[in-house]
Amino acid sequence: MTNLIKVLYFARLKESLNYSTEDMDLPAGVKTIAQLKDHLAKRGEAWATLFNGQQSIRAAINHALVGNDAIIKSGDEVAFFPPVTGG
Amino acid sequence: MTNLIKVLYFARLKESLNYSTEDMDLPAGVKTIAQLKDHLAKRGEAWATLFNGQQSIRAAINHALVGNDAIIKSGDEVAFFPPVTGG
Amino acid sequence: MSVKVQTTDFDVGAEVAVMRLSSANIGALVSFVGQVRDFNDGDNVTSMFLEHYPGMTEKALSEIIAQAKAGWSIADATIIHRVGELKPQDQIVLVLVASVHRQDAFAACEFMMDQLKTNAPFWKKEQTQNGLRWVEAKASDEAARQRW
Amino acid sequence: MSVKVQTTDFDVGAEVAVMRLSSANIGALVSFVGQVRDFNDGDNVTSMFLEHYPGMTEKALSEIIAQAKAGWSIADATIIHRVGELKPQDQIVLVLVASVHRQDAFAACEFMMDQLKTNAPFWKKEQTQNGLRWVEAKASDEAARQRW
Repeated sequence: MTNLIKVLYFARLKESLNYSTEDMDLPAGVKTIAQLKDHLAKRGEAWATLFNGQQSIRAAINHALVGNDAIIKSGDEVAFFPPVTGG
Repeated sequence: MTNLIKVLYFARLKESLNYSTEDMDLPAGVKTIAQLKDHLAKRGEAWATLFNGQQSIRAAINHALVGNDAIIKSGDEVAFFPPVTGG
Repeated sequence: MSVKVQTTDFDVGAEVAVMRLSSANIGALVSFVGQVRDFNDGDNVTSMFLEHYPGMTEKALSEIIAQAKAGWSIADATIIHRVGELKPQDQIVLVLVASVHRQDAFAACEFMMDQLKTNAPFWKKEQTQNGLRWVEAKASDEAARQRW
Repeated sequence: MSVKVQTTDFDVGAEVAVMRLSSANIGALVSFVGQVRDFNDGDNVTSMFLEHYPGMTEKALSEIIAQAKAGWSIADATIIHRVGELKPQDQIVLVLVASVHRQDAFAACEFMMDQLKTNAPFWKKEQTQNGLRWVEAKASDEAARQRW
């Protein structure tokens, strides 16, 4: 059984990772935003810098801001970005 | 010695009195706004209705809002009007 | 800083553009536009006449701007108030404030409107289906002025 | 109620006119216009790029309007936010609120700006004399949001 999700990166995350969007098969044991951050942090140094214990990285699921405990479901669009600066 | 002043009336005062402006030689004993109101109240019924103990009539001297105790000097422009309703 | 009392209409967009482009340090512009309503105190209003006290009006509006400058950090402010005959949905007043930061612009603009309601010599006479009547000053406007 | 995210400029006067003339019961319109400043955190800014999250942005702005409607008595509200490349003195955002009474219009407009600063997915990258840099979120904006 696959758990396909889409992951988006914005602003300085996108620049640091040189990555704006990817389709991902959610690994076994990754159920929450916190767990997905831990998973991404293992991809390499740039990823570790951004996702290791980085409380300041915000997350959204399906266009709604969520916290680290939010559950990711198959088909979700997950986004990571820095604190926003609109207006 | 004369004490010439100009007196202006606005809005419903102007309508009730059928009077918008007059030059007046300030009578002896009339030094303040309160005393001028008492003096005007003696001119007839329409005047008495407006100026007898009418706290709601506002006054200005030389374009500045003033209270009943304000002193009137020769050459002053005195104005009487209802509470304002701008904006 | 500018004060205008006029019978003619005004253009909010043009006023905002002039003030905005006067300085690259302005980050925030807050405007208030008042419109004549077709309904007041339970009656339909078909037209309104705005009387004022020429000379004192301009002085009172300038004083309101001076108070706003004393109370908040603002870069510029404009008041335009129309007088004479107005119809429902005519614009009646514009208060426009520019500042480096938005909080000052919002507070100063609202302060100026509250002052304008109670401290500037304007009087409104309405034509309603029940005839002509002078608009009475509102206690709520006096209360709004006193909170500053 | 309307939300627009666009690269093109907007016309405050036209937006005010459309909203104002939509109802004769509207007495008060409050607008906020944000302008790109030429100076930020001690550096000259020569241009700025505004990135956003298409789809989420529109949803977040609509949610801000819904919260304003729930909190105050407002007749209408519009948010226009520009994205892409902007220069100093370009208009960046318009928040426009119409209400029967002015207090609701002022409060709702300021509330919406505070929400917009902290709850909508925009990010700014500035070109300064010292190079490109991402603008950091401000603690003062978070504090402004939390007072409501």
